[in-house]
Amino acid sequence: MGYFGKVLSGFGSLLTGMRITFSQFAKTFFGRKNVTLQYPKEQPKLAPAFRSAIKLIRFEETGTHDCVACKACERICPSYCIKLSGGKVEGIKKKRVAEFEMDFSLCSLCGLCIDACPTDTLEYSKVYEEAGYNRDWRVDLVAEFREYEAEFVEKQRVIEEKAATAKKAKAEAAKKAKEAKKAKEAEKAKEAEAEAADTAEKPDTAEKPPALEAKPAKADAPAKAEVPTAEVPTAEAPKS
Amino acid sequence: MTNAVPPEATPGGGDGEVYSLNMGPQHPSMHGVLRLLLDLKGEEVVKAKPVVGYSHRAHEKMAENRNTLQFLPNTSRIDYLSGMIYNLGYCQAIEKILGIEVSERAVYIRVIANELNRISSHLLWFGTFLLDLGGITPFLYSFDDREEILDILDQVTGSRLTYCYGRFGGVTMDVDEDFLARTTAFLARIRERLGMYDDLVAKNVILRERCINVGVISTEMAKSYGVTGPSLRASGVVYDVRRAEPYGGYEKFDFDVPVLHEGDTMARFHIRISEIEESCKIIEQAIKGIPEGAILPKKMPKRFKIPEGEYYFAVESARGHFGMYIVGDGTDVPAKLKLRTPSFSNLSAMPEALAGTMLADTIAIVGSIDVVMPEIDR
Amino acid sequence: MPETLSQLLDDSVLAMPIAAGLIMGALTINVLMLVWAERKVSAWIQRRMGPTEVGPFGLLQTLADMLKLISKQLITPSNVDKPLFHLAPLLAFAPVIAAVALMPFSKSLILVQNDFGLLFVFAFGGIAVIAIFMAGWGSNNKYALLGAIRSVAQSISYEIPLILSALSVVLVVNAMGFTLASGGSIVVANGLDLSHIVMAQDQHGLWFVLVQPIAAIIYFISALAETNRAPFDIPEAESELVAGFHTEYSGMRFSMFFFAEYTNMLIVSMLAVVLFFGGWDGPVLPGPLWFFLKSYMVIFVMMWVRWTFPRLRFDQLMTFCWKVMIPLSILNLLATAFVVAVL
Amino acid sequence: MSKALLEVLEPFTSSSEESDYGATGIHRRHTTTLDNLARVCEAFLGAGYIFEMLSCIDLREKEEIMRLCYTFNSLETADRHLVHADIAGGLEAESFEAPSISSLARGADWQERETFEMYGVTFVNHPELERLLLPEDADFFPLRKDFGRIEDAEAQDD
Repeated sequence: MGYFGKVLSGFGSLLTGMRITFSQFAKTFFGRKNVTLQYPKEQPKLAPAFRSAIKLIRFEETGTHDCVACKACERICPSYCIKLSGGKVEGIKKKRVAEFEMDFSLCSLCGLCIDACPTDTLEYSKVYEEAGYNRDWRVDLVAEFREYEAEFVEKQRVIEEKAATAKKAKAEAAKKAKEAKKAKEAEKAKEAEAEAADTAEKPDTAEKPPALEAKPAKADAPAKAEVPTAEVPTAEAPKS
Repeated sequence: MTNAVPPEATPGGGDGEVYSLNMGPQHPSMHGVLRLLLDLKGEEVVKAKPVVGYSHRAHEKMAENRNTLQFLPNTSRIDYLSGMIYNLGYCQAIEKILGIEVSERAVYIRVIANELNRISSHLLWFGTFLLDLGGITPFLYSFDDREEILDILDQVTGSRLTYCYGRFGGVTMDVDEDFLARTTAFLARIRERLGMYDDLVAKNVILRERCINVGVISTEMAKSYGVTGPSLRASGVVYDVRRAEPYGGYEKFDFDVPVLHEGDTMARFHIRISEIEESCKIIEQAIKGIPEGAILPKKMPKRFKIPEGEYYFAVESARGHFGMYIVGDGTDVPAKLKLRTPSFSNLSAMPEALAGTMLADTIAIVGSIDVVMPEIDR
Repeated sequence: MPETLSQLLDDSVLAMPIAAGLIMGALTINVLMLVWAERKVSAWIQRRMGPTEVGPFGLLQTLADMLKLISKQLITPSNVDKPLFHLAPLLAFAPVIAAVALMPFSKSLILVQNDFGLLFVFAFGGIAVIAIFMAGWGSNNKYALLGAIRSVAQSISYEIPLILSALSVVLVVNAMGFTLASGGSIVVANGLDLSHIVMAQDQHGLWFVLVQPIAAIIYFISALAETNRAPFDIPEAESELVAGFHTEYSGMRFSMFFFAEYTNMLIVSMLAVVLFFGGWDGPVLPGPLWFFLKSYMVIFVMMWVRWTFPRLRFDQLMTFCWKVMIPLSILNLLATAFVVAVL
Repeated sequence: MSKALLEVLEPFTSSSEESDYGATGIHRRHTTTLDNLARVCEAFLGAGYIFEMLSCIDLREKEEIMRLCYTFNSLETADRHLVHADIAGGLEAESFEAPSISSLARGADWQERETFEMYGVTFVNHPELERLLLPEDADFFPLRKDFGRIEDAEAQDD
């Protein structure tokens, strides 16, 4: 490839380049297709996993959040942007958060607080136009839940009372069952003495009903502490 | 960083021919906040002195004041262009120290995420490199492609740049069929586009004139400076941490380590383009072989205490060998965490590589080694 | 009946102001359109949309930009060479207007009829270099100075192939002895008269791009370099020199450079149309419209080139000029002369 | 790791032990003195290793030393060697000095500058030992353990 060959092949490569840019030009100009998103007019489609500032989840069952002010998020936060306080609330056993101040201008959206949360009451919000006129961007996350708080406390109190009575009942039932069992065993022993073949069936049938009664009560109590249900009838059914 | 003209930059020998030019940190083509103090003789660079430190954020100090988990969000901010690789690399280091088992599915997801991030980083480099050479259009084409990767990663990690996707033992979120389908579609797209870039850019006579035999880094020089990554492979050394010290499941995948011997800007260009192809190959295999399973271990400790001792783990970032030297003292706060970043070593070779080049080449060479300033300053 | 517009205007005292006003107005509109077109073309090439908000299709965007630039404060950096700094934009601005006046928009629409129009256009083009150098030197800025030095070297070098390729056309026109029917009388075509070049193509129905294809390509490439357009935009290579010679300029002064740059584009493309594409020659539509359509097509190609290629390095640019362009244009000229002599 | 290299290193190192690569990422750990540092470096570079990293650990409080940590790695097969060199000096020590290896491995140039500004270790015979990342007028050593402790900052805030 001599001098002219070089010039010609160089020229050819330039023409190839121009062909490519023209094809792109044609795609936009004649094909009316461009890749721009006209932002304020069109909104971007947010991914389901989109991470923005955190917020407290409003659980459907209770109509409010489930923050128990354990401060796990405050401790894990690498930016030290969470400040919360709270604790014992009059009337109920459960601890509740009183203040949950979050400085979004510091938050790095790492999600460690969400991982750390024992009651899973934190999630990412879908706010993406995060802009403001100053740097002070401290948000009280529980603000929107305040008005529900009294209602929730009342409901929770009722639930806890019921749970307490249920527990009492369960304890009594267990006591009774124990006594019954003892009685049965005594009986069984007596019967065993009398008749060796009949013993297998009888204690089984006698033991079952109290066991059934005790089990749901036991399983329900912690479940309710985590996700307290507003409408109790379904939960009440096995107890009554 | 105050003295505008250091004593050695003043005209030498009294002939008044050498003058100093201060490029950056505010300059259209200085990547991030790099500042170059150039001694010029006409258009020829007599001496180049990089001045760094404008985005120093004390990551190493922060690591000594946070527990291991809290340092996690920092990792993807060391090099914001391949944040995923750094993030997952840090997770892998802690996992190796503590002996945490990572599920097979999480390993595959990590590989896919890593390689997608590598492609996006290389695409960004491609665009900005062309921008440095005055070609504006390829920049937008490559950003269009990169946008697709960001969208794909956004879908699963929830953010576009500073991912914080890894957790010790796995990843935060599982991938679904849609993600895999989109990734497969993207691979087809990027392969087609690479053909286009080849015609538009790599074969272009102007680019070839600008790149061939410009900024040659010899093998000896690269080794002495500890240059790693594509810049080292363009200088004829087959060294890729993924191959040399396989980590994070890379030993299961079949890929080549591209290598060229010219050591010039064009070689570095071609290495990165071939690396995009290799990454595509890895992702393809990972998508094919991704098993079902959990993405995080069921039971995890609350605190990750580093046993007393010294540890060094490296990963291959988009720019080269990223090493973490961790010293543990039995608590969950590292006594020392040194980040050995590739751009730091790569840029330290620049004064020698730039001497004797033209002013316009300076931009091309600094662009071709692909420095990311926050990674240098840390 | 005055034959050309210039003769009509010669009769009036107001001739000068009217002509100047016409040119200024036309050029301003032209620059506004060109900047808009540049932004749109680049956007479409890059799969974007370009300006859409101000006016229909964003047509008024440049007007808005211009208003902004006019209303901006004129900043004079403290250590500049004040006379040079202030004069440079004016000097860049003035010759381009003069050059446009020489263009034959149609057979009768010529503002200034001159027998040596071609030479005048090149002469006015030469003044622009001085303006750029004044701007670069006066700015007291190293980037500006580097840009100015590059610009001078580049413009002076590329003027040679530019003129040599135009000369090939002049040679063809002169030596072929075209006779033109002009206003009832027959004249022998004068290759340096712009309207004669067009008429020579017009009457024989043969555009000179077919006669002189190599000259046309050389002319186009040199014209890109003359107007500092990519891939030859080395004087203002933003990746190394920030903004080159106009780094320190802002507001209206900057927009005057901008104005000159885009008008320069128009001039070289008009000259290309005159020399190679038959000027106002074309069916159905009136002459001036054809003239502008063709000019804008040439400008479109210039934009297309700009948004496709990376930039050359300075020494490569000079090598390309002296080792490729000038030998080729001389060869072309010699070949033309040989062919013309034999015929 | 070749036996030959070990033999070369033997006279210059006071201790040399295997390390569990799987758990620590380091193949072998050596301890040397400041006087022998250059020899050790020469031995590694001569065997085709590259200088990978220089770091420093502030152990002034516990052991009255400033510990320099060098790693050398082979590019062909992963073979990472960690070399310790201690500089004596407690919390009150005015200065810490160590020989520069930047003439042997040019990559050490910047890393030594960084260690200098972060820990205040002066590298003798370094071509231009000045601040790299921090402002030139900075008179503190940020990565020393007694700099910028959170408790101090909190005390200041209060």
